[in-house]
Amino acid sequence: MLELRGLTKQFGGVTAVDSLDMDISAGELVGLIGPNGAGKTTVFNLVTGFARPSKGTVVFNGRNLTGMSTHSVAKVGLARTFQMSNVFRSLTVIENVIAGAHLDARISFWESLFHTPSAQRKSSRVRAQAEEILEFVGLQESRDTPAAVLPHGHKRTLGIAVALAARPQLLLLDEPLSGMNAQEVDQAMALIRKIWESGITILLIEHNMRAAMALSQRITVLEMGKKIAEGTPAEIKANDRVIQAYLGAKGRAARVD
Amino acid sequence: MNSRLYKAIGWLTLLVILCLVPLFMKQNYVLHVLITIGVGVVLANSLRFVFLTGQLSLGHGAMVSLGAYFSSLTVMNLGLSFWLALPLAGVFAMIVSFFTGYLFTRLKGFYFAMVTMFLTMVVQLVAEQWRGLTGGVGGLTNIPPPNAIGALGFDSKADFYYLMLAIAVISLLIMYLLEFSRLGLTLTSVRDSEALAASVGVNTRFYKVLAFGLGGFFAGVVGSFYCHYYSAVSPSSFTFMLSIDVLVFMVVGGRHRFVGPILGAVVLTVIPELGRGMKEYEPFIYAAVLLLIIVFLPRGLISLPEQVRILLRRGTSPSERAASAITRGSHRA
Amino acid sequence: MLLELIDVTIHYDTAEAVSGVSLVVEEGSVVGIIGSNGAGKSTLLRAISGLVRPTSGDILFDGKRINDLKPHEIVKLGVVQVPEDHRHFPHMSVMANLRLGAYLRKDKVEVQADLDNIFEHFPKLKARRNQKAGTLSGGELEMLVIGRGLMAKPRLLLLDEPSLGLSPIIIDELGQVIADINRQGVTVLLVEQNAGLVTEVTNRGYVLEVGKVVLEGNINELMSNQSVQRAFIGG
Amino acid sequence: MYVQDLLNGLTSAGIYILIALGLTLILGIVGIVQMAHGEMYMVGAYVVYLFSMSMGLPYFAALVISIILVGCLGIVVERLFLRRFRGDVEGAIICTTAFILVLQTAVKGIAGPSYKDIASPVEGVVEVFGARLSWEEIVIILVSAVLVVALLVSIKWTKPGQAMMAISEDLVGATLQGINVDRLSSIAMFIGCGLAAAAGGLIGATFSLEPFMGGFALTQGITVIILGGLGSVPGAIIGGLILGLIDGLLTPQVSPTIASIVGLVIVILILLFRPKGLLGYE
Repeated sequence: MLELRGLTKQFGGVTAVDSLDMDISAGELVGLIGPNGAGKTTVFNLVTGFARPSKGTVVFNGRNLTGMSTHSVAKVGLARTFQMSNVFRSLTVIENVIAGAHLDARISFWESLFHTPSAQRKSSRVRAQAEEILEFVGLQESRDTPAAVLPHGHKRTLGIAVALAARPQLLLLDEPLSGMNAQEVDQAMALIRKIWESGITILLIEHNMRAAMALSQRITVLEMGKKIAEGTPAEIKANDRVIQAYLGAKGRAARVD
Repeated sequence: MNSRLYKAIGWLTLLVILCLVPLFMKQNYVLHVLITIGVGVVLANSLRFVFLTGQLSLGHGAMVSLGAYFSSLTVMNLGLSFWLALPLAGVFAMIVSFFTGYLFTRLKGFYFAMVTMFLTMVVQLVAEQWRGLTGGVGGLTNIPPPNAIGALGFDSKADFYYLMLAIAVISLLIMYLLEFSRLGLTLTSVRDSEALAASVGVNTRFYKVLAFGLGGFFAGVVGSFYCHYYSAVSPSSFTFMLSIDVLVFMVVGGRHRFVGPILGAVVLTVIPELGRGMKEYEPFIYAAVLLLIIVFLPRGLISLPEQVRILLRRGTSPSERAASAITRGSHRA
Repeated sequence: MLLELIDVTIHYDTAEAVSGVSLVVEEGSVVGIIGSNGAGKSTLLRAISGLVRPTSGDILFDGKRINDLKPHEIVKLGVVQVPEDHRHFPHMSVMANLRLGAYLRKDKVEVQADLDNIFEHFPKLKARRNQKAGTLSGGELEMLVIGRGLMAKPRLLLLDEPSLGLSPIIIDELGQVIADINRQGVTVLLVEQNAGLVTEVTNRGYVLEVGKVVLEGNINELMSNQSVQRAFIGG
Repeated sequence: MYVQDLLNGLTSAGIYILIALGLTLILGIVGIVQMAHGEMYMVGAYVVYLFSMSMGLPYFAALVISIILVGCLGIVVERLFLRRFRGDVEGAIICTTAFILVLQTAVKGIAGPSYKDIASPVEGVVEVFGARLSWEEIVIILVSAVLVVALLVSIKWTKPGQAMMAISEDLVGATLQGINVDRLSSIAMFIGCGLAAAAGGLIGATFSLEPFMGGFALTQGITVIILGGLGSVPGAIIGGLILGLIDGLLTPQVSPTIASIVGLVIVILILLFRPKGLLGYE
């Protein structure tokens, strides 16, 4: 479904992503992990058109996305969430989801202006779908709350709901669990699994290793922009290179004890 | 539902009262002030329409200017009817806005504000320079009033008043309908987070240009009205200070609410008029009001009741404080 | 006790970023705070430096409450932060960056001596002293910002994720540098996601999770603790 | 004669640079767009007029007094108002616009709306490379050169100067070095307004004063700093030279208005291709 070939990004003299090859097949849930600053978010930016690769290609369902603008990438079925600013602050929860459904049931300028019956039909359909999505993620209670005053955990969930509203085939989640407490983490994990089971392929960046290991079928590990390991969670857990990257030599020793 | 009904009734009542004003207020002075308010309201609201996408434009003066020159030149030189020239002036300003907006929207925040300010100055300078067409510094004079239509002969202030009222009502209605439609939602989403909007498929540049262009349309229409009302137009009619004035209306009234700019235009047009007795120091009063509001009511006059409520209740919850801070934070370019 | 936090709670907007954190840093020690992204580590350091005000709780330095001091007053007391992301002044020279570290110091002769000292420790910085700081590599930048912190003659040095984006070899070097600094009598509070660096240089640590201290104690014990292992490697 | 035009351009450049340096310092350190900067320039000119013409002090003494007084006025405005608008573009524009009105009205009320002239400190004309240059112009070029060099030297070699550079590059980073940003903001405002006053006082010896002369100064100042890149000191100098030379070389060929249009269009074009200005960064 998604093929990255030799993907490279340089900022000034720094190579943030270094000739990365990666494949994701339809229906997979793949984890992308690595220490802070390893270049994970840059990979997302390169895939979704926020940054242009210095080298390499991004192919999605046989289409070359390299260098395509972000909004066109969304059209072919890729959506993502963000670590920061992941909701439209001044819109209410349901408006956020409706805004996320921008590509769905487009309403023309004149339809907007005259609130024509066809526009109203489309609007109510989009609204109904937004309600469904809110129910799916469990935010229906806060439907009319301004997004800015949502508790942190709910904001993160809303960010996912906005991405879902764009009806992606492949969803890229950028640290969906960060800053959540244990209970919220469990709920969010359940939600991610539910989204995946509904047939959406997922690429997940996550710092919470327990969650990343539990959710992913396959994991790719980045360090300094390079892929240092790839495999099932069990393989990754046992990989010396990975343990060293995360825990350092001493930590590894402690672990062996 | 009910509150919506009350609101509609309230607005209709206001409209009826405004329609009746000339029957009771015969003084030209009052009508003139009301017309000035109308001009301010349309300009401030159309500036806010551009601002919905987070773009702070100081190019409004240019668009008013273009509308005014387009309208007076087509009417005077080509013999076009005013009633055709009025919307065409808007369309002309809109086309120029689309074009310049397309070039400018890659600039953000302060740079966008400044480049649009330069646009205003360039238009002014070109108007000064192109004597053959625009009459240079002296400008155009003896611009004919609108052709008579029905009971409106445009030989009295009242007729202009009704024209302005119609322009204001229609413009506000259009902007209101657009803001509270899917389109408005998309524009706001672009302001809140361009990255997030783009990631769900919004062509952010297109919508920024669209908002800039539509804002320009209303400014052009106002320009057309203006020159036929004063029967004159000159480069110094619309300097960048006009852009600033309009910005002041918007911010002082409240940039986050539809009624904000309306309120700002009304209050800030009336205050100097009240201070007319002390003409020398009138700008002082105006400046003092500006400073007071911007310092103590950063979200504009429209937030006064809310601020008072928060003050009275004293111990506000963090969520309330945050709620009142939402719109404050989101305007940052 | 050089630094003591008592039941500190910090809000960002409405969200509680740090809730009820208490910790102590003894004079002469190196203390680590470990936690993943969003755990509130940086917020805690920002509060100690006076960049954000805690909603409640006390921050004591040398027994004095510093909650309400301005950032520059806190620096004056000797609490110096080396910020995240190797934050530097990219268009100023390496030398100018270092000198800014000594902004509040009046003892010109000693400042010069310290500058020489830092150049001796970091010969790479000396070679590039007239270059713009923005041209340095990640590892050199981290040495630069640590050097800049030292120029303030700190009593307590706060390090915010110094290992960010650095290669394992450089991180090892960094461990040496931190140990050296401590040996010269500077107390260090090290905030890290990279548990490796922490285990290398600290003896006591805290584990922060979603704004709360969930574990504290001897660093080797912490690292062999099951839940820490799980948090870092998902074991 | 090109030498003549070049020297005239240099005179304009001197004035523009003084204005732009102030604007760019205030923008970089106080973090706001000072719309009333032109009014500081206007007030500066009137203070020189007051002390030299009404009170009979020597011109240069009046110039120094004006720089200090207007600088202090800047500090007061910064302390009372500008501080709270760091980063709030619209708020800052409105707040400083209010000061445009206050200062214009005050000066108009006190000095009257009519034109005022400051007698030149030195009369006469000199021949330079075959061009005729009045002493007034030489004074402008020399004084502005001295002030610019003094500013550059103090930015490079004094602690407050380096602190200002640091603030304009990274506010939080600077704070963490123990730099008192509030104090430096006041200093920047003092310097910025003082430079504006110097420009006003210098121009006052050549042109007549009127209460609305600030608008031109502001637009030229903003043009220059956008040209050079916001917050960049060398940018302000290079931008000022470019704009001054456009003025000097184009004005005799075409009308001043066309010269202005060309200047503005060049700036717009530069921005479109280099959105951060010639030497801009961030």
